[in-house]
Amino acid sequence: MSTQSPDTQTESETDPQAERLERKEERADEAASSTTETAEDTVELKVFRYDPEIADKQEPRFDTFHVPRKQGMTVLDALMHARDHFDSSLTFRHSCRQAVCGSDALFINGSQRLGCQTQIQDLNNSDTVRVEPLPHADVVKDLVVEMEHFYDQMESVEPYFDPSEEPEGEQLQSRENREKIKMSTRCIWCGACMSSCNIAAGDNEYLGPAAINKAYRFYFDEREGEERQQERLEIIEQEHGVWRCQTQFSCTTVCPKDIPLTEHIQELKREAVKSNLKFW
Amino acid sequence: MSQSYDRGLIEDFGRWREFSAGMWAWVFHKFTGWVLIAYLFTHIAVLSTSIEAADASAAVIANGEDVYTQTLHGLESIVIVRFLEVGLLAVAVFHILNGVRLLLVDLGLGLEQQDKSFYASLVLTGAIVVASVPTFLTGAF
Amino acid sequence: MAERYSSFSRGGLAWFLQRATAAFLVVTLAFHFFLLHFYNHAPEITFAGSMGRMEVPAYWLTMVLFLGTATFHGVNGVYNALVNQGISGTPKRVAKWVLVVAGVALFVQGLRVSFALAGGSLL
Amino acid sequence: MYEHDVLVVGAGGAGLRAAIAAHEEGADVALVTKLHPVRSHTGAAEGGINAALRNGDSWQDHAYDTMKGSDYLGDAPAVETLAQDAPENVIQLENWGMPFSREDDGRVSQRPFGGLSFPRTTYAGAETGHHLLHTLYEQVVKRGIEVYDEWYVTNLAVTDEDDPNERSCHGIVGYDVQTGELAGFRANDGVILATGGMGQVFDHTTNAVANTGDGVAMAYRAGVPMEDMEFIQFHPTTLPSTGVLISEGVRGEGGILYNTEGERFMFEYGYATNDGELASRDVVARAELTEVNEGRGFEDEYVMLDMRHLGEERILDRLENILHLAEDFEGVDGLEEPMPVKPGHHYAMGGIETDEHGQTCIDGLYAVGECACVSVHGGNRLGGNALPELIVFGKRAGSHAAGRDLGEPKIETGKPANPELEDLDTTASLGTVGDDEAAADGGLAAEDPETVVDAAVEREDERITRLLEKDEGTQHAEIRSDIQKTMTANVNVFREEDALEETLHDIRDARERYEDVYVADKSRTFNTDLQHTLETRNILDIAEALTMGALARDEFRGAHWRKEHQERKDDEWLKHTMVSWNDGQPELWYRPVILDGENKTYEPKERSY
Ligand SMILES: Cc1cc2nc3c(=O)[nH]c(=O)nc-3n(C[C@H](O)[C@H](O)[C@H](O)COP(=O)(O)OP(=O)(O)OC[C@H]3O[C@@H](n4cnc5c(N)ncnc54)[C@H](O)[C@@H]3O)c2cc1C
Ligand code: HEM
Ligand code: SF4
Ligand code: F3S
Ligand code: FES
Repeated sequence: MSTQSPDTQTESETDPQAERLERKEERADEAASSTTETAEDTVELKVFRYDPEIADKQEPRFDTFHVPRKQGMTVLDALMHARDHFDSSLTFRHSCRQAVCGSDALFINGSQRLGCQTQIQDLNNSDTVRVEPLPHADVVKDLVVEMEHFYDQMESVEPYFDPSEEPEGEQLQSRENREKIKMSTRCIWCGACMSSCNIAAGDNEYLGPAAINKAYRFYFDEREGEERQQERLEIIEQEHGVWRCQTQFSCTTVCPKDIPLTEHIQELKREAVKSNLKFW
Repeated sequence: MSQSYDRGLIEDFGRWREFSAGMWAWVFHKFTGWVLIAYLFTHIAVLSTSIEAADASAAVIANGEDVYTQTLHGLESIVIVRFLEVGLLAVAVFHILNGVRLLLVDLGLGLEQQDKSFYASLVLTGAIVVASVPTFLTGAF
Repeated sequence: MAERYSSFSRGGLAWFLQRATAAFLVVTLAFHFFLLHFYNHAPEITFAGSMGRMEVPAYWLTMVLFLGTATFHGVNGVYNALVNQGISGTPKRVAKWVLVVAGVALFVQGLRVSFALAGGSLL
Repeated sequence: MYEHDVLVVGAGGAGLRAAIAAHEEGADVALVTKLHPVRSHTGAAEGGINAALRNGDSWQDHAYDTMKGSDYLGDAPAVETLAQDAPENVIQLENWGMPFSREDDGRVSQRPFGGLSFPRTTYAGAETGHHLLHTLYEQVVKRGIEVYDEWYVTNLAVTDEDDPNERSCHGIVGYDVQTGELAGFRANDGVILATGGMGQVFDHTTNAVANTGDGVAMAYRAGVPMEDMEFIQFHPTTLPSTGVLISEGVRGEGGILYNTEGERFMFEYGYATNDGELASRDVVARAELTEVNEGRGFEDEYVMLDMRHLGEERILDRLENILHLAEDFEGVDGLEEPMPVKPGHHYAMGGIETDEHGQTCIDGLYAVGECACVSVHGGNRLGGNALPELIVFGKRAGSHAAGRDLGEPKIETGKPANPELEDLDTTASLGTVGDDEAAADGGLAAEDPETVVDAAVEREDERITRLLEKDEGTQHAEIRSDIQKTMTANVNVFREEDALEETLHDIRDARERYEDVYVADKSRTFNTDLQHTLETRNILDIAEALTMGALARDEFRGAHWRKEHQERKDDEWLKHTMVSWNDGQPELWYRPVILDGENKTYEPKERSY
């Protein structure tokens, strides 16, 4: 497919780079002109809008944007397109675009997902995409929800390595032990799990799957020592701890990092029962 | 200060179409549990007629003319009660099957198949109930 | 070690007993249903028939245990459900005592029924 | 006004480490960050952290490899500090619970990485950065260090003496994104900038949307020189649609690259002698782009990376996360299809000029992490050398700001009295368009710190009010997108004189349009429109300095390639490109590289792997 025809070289010193970009642009134009007629080539994006300060947004509503469809387009791409081309006040959190920062957990076509990790073509209904802020959280504006409560729950489980004795030099950890906690360390604090859990929605003090998972990560880290482990168990067992979980599995289903949250919670329940039965 | 908008109850109950298997299992288990405990209370209430019946004479008892037997038979002859009993069976069977599923989940077994085992409980409940309809309804009409 | 022991949070104990009773109930409830709906048909139950069964001590004991566990399981289940819905403070305390009283009443009444059915034979 | 001893701007790996160090020194420290800490882009790092931990390895070897990798544009004192301090800092992370991958004997694992003479890259699965970031944040939580998250720092509060070397920094101006409140933050002992990369200068990057180079631009406008801005690392295998990085591991395991003709071009066209796909990043990136430019690219944009022949088992075992990335971000199944890839911006070697304590020429102003240039990476960063930089220099800056004595720095900062100046040969006008920059009239020089901070808040308040009150004009998104396009077209892997020159005109044009910018969203609540508009201003300043450096440096060194000058010119160019902002006018000058280490001198050698 050598398109290196010499007659394109007429303009003064056109370099291949510029030529390539020109070709690309032509292609894009072509694509664009062909899309204007066929409605199939746009995605209908229905987005929840709300702003406490702007008069006509105080009553929440849905806005519809028609975003040109592209191969590999994610929901986040579509949102960014809508913001940059149609309405710059469209507000949502995002940053990494690669499912590591946990900013853009959203309610997409009825389930909690990361906007950046969700290919539009993979959705059940890929012609109409409904995007809402995470359920069970207060909406600050548009798709932005209040995350403070989630952070508070995360931080309430003492989520930091805190060994019984200060280590000197490199500590050893067995491969098995690292393997044991591996999945639990993958959490990106996106809050999808918490939003999906009915129990967390009903009981504001419930630690929630992500925080319990965090507790799991430290509880099972053999480097911390047994004394600390006992203290951690008390956090886990508290009134609004593991016992609140009703094994609904929604958290596990939505977790974008595939962390087996329910399994971790259940394991901790058993640990708690076991450690207490010992003294019977 | 920023204000925030709380979408309230709509979030809790308006989303049922989007519930996942585990959520339905939870809802059903809850419902069946409550029905069962409510039934237990009525059940004992009905059976309490036996206390009075115990005072009846041996002949009355032998003839089935005591309050206990009369009450039970009276109830059993009402068609609706028969249907309610089928309902009770459904409720009990589902609660048992899903209860077993939950016990397994608590033991860390079959977590990967949790949605399948829920559907299995539903299907099995249906099958058992259908199979027992003849037994439950004999003589009802 | 007393401290440890007392640190057994009620939530955990309740949770555990709910499972333990459930495991027991699987057997008894299935047995109960089978016996009184499939083996003996419900419409054919009579006081005499019930008495005949209840006079067997093992059956009587099973039924009383069945009643006890079911009552505990049911009442505790309701209580847990309320707690999970987030009730706390006074409503929680009220719910707890109402349920305890109801549970005890149910069990006592059930016991009386069982004695009535067992005839004097067990006493 | 908020007040703390030490203020750290940015809570990625560098910022968090600095905050912990300052806290351990006893300072009252606070982090101010536009993203919640765990959202920082450090979390995206995959590969690992270099540190000479084992017998058979030594910090000297690490320093040597780094110097060589930098193409002799790293400063030896910085490079040696990095290599010396890295082991202890990595063990510190381990002691804080970081879940490193482990050997059979329970010690942390290390693996080989490009350009290293010893397998010294410590890693935690393919998510090293994620674990580093979270471990550090956990320690911040443990210490109860105050975090102002979702506070966007718009500017620094610096006095305005004529000579930047005499200025001092007393704080920052923060904008609470959630509420729209603008507030002054006073720092008694120091402000540490740790704002990360500047990938948004390009339209195709592995960097986050938040990586807009704010810290660099703020420091620059306050008078700190930007150093070696033209050195940008382009990664050869990024996904075309999003720029998500496909790790070098795929090629390491035997993945191959081919063009539309089905040719394994790395071999067919002899881009790299024998290494084929395994040649160094810049070589592969240039090869791919040559293929595309010569018409052998798919959709005139990308080439294909194929790993299907490795077999499902091996792929699942070692490259599982690549499958997820290709699937999630490109909609391609790596087991069934080849994956489209193209070069993308990855890392900025240059940044805010600092010494090895992280200090800039402005008193009380520090910079660490990717926004800083100490410089350890020189012309080209080795894989796995950025993360140790974060923790080593983060710690040093944090404790120095909090008052610890680290001795005399060996690296000089600030424009000396008689620098070697460059008169850039361009027809484009540079610098500010209007008079939005208050000239350094010395008015604040003698004032007390509070007044300096208040004055800065007032200035920012005016700027923001102006943007919000304007009802029509240009939207920032257009300007940003134009800059990104021109930068990617002209200042990327291939750099030609005319195109660079043209870019300066494009930037000028964009600057003019920015004069007319307005913010359509009038709300004070979570106004990202406003925030992004402010960021775009930073992108403009950075793009300009970057292009100026690229135009000035007429040689081929490290990641910087010039069509007309395809050789490294050691006689002329063993020096850093510096750009200073003189009251709105960028000025180019040079500072010689320091090749003398503690007890050896690094003699420039051919960089061939
Ligand atoms: C995909 C990828 C893979 C990589 N892999 C590796 C690797 O394997 N090994 C390696 O050594 N390096 C790697 N790197 C490089 C390395 O990860 C980065 O250089 C490093 O993480 C940057 O850290 P930082 O702390 O300087 O900045 P960041 O982590 O980007 O943090 C910046 C912080 O500054 C804040 N901030 C920015 N602007 C403002 C403002 N105006 N006001 C307030 N706060 C602000 C942000 O909120 C954020 O908290 C990789 C980079 C990428 C992109
Ligand atoms: C056949 C055996 C039974 C099994 C295996 C079983 C199992 C369970 C289990 C595991 C739970 C706990 C659910 C949870 O907390 O997540 C539960 C709850 C409950 N059960 Fe049962 N159960 C059985 C019989 C009964 C009976 C006979 C009754 C009625 C008396 C009953 C009433 C309840 C109630 C009221 C709840 C609480 C429901 C809620 O959460 O709201 N169960 N059951
Ligand atoms: S556990 Fe999963 S869903 Fe929950 S916050 Fe962490 S990554 Fe998100
Ligand atoms: S959804 Fe909620 S109930 Fe438990 S299994 Fe997950 S935390
Ligand atoms: S943008 Fe970071 S997780 Fe989606």
